[in-house]
Amino acid sequence: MYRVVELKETWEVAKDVKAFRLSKGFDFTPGQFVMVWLPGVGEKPFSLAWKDLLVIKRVGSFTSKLFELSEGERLWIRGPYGRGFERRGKRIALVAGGIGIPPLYALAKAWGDKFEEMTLIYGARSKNELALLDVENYVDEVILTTDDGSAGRKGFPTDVLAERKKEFDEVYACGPELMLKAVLKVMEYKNVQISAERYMKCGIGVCGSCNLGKYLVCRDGPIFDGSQLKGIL
Amino acid sequence: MYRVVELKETWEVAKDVKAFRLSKGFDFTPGQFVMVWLPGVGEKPFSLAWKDLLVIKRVGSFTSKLFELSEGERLWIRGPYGRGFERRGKRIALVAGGIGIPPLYALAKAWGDKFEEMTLIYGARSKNELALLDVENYVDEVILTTDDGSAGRKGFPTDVLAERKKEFDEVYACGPELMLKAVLKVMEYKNVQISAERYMKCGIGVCGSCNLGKYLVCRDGPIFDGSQLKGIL
Amino acid sequence: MVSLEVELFGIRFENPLILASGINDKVPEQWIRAHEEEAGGVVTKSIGIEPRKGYDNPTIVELPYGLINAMGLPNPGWKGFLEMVEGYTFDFPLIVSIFGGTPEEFAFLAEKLSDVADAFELNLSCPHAKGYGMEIGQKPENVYEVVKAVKDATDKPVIAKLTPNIDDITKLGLAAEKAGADAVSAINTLKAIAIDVYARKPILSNQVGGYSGPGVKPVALRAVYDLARTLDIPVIGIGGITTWQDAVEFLLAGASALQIGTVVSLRGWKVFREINEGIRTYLESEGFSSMREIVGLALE
Amino acid sequence: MVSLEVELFGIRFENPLILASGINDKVPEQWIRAHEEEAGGVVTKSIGIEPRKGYDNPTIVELPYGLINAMGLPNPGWKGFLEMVEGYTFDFPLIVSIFGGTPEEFAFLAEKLSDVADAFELNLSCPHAKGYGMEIGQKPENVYEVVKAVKDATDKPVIAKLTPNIDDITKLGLAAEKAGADAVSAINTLKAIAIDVYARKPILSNQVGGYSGPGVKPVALRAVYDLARTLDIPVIGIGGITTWQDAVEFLLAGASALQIGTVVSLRGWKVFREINEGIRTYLESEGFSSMREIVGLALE
Repeated sequence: MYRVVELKETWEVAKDVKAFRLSKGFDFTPGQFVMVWLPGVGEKPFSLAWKDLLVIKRVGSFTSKLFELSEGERLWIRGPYGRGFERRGKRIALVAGGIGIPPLYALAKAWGDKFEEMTLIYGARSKNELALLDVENYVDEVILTTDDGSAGRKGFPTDVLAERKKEFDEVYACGPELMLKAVLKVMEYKNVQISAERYMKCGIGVCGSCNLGKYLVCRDGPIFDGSQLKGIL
Repeated sequence: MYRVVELKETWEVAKDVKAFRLSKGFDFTPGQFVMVWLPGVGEKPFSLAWKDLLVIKRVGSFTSKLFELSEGERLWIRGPYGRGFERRGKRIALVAGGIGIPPLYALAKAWGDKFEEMTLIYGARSKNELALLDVENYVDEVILTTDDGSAGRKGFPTDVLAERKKEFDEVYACGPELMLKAVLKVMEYKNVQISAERYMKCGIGVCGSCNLGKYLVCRDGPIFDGSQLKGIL
Repeated sequence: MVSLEVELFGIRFENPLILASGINDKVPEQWIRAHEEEAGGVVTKSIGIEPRKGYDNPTIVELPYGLINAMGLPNPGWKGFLEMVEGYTFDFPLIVSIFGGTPEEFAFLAEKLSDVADAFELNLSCPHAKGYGMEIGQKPENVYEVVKAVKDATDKPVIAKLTPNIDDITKLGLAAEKAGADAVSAINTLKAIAIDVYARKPILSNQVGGYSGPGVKPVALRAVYDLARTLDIPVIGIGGITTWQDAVEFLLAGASALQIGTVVSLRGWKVFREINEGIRTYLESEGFSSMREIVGLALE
Repeated sequence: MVSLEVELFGIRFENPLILASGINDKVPEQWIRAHEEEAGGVVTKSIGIEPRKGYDNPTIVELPYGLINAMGLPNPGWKGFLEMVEGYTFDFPLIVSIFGGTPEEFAFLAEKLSDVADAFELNLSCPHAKGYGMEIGQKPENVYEVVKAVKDATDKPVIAKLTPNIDDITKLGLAAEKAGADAVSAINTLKAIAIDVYARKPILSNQVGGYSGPGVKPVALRAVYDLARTLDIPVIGIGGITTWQDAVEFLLAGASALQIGTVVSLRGWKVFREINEGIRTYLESEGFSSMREIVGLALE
């Protein structure tokens, strides 16, 4: 059932992207998600950026409503749900695209000291869409890319990954599906974990809407091993 | 729900009294009871004489059926239920009448080494109705009484209790209601715990049949402090 | 401190938690005990014309999420009941549950017991006694006839206790309302059975029984919600209330008062205090000053 | 090794555990997965005439003893369904669930989908879609008309899935049998609601929904027991089956096969293996040589 939490703090982190600090934290594994209900508005899944932190892009009516909430107002949250990342590898890369940053931010913050070297490769269309938060505190290196060259290298994060893939023994990725497909291809579906997205409704493996081949994103994922996705993504 | 147990061993312990050793034991406090169901026959409450032992007198159709069962046959048991004895006192008396022995046998066996001195005062109508089992192994002294003088002293266990009550700092009693009333009177409702009996059906505080004043024997009892029963018994 | 008081059909209850019929309410000492333990009122075991012994054991099945019972309406009959209460007075509302096989029997009982009862609850819903309870109460026309007959026979308030074993419980509620009932209470138990896999038989001596407890709450809450949206008379919510959150859900769904039963067996008499305290804390922290303010808020 | 095989209306199932309609059964990959995970067969999500998006979230409520859902019959429509299954073959029985607003709609769907379906299950019982499911299926005469129309439209076996939201489910079962149904399945979900005490609103966007899971088992078992005693056609037991003991209870109550759904969400795909294994061990230790031997033993 829902836990009712209050908004402790909200702030803008990029264009149309806001961070929401909650009054209560959730035990979670990086990569897991929660369902957020606004009574009378709707209910949507969001990846946890930290036990008490959501980082959300305004994309429609639900998120617009969310963006209007002030500190002290309530959210109804159930979860966390799904399969999170598994900690593997010593020298790892986090590959994020656009609003794919929250689960990787969580991973960096949770496990930063468990890896020998952590490289974040983060791309967005433009500088003002990069939602970096304070991620530089948790990773060893940050490489930015933008489609328009307004920050970091002009190009895609997968360009960087392709060049440097030999440096990494495990890659963790979250972002638009095209990017994920490129990551899987670069990694040949090995030593890679990706956070998948499908239209999710119940969040708990009932309705079947979020199927990805034979898998359910909400239960078998959202984190999948590359090897599971051959022939599917 | 029911646990299905098998009869491991049965033997006669007195006239119309049989002991039933079960294939599985129950965690219990001396004084607690179980409900025994024989499908197609009925379901009745019995005090546990030990975690895997019932000592039962044949009194009607249910117990007659029970007496016919052979080793290896099944019983359906739920429980244990109710409030058991509380361990109190150093020099204690167990006062048993007739088939009131099982919970006191359990107490003696469970807590025998916790008391400084334990005296069993056990009465029955006649010698062949005394269901002693091996209780002498667990108590310091056994005093028997019979109504007809065929064993021990002729008279009632409460006669003995009345004479020796100063020796005991706590008395535990189980037996016919007349005897219990006499015990309570002798003890002036102090330092005494008795096992009460009322017509019990559900055993779990629903049906209310086993009420004893404002109490339910199945939930508030079957063990009561003397002080609870002033004006009631 | 916020108020939990309820006034229903002219009777004041100290709080909304009434002991439901059939749970530890055989004798006056138990009713008094329930009130000592902070029940706002008491409904007696169902009383009929003749004494009934009830069914043989097993009469109850313990499940992970509740109980199934088939007690068989054990009761001392109305004469025995009157003898039993002789000399007692009660400083809390005593609701006498009655059952009969015809409107006339119900009316007869109400007349005979009117001096003892602060109100009557009509058992139109017991699911395991042939010719009584649910067998009558599944038909709106029967509910109407029984309520009407009882209303003609007594000046005391009359509550129709409805069965959920029906396509649409509001049909029964509307029939009761039309016949002049002062309130309805819902739900009675759901038709159920339990089978032992080793005995390979139904466990209850009556085979089938009525299911109560936490597992029926979603169904009960729905019944109350539907009734409260449909009727003008008050609805008393019953069915699986186990926590203060459950109690608040029923109030928000439109229940004006509540009955609890199975939870008293599962968790003991202390639940009256615990649930009342939970409701009080909720009301305070959410900024309400009395329980009445939240009744039906979820209907809007 | 004891046999768990079931033959029903001429179709062989490897074991009695069929995936119930509406649980992870949107696309062929999921049906195939269910069979890989040891489901004896699969019932698809309910298919209607037109594509439906279903209701907005929240569409589900998690309770301690089950779930309440109001999905709103999301489906691709029969055309979309045929496109979706194009090119697939299945080495297990595929039961296609269909819903319609009239006997003609049901018959139309059955005709169009007869090449794909090994059997049809008629959704006469979904409790949360206006004009469909339970709203039709609570009336025996409607059940009769729908079953009859479908039987005339297809040679494939027809299962009528019945609602428990009724005074006596055997009325519906008898109507289905009389109309020529090859089997009935029961139960669909119970009418229910959940309210959030802080939002003070029903949680589901549809307000009300259907209750499933462990908490409904006693009601479901009773429905199966009553149906099996009354009907000559086979009964498929559904409702809260969570453990192998539950499964055995349903078989003893007269179910010839079983469907599980909510437990797949609660405990994962592995439950098919676990429950089958539990049934097998039970049969062996109790001296039976096949599952069929225990069907209905508790009815005697």
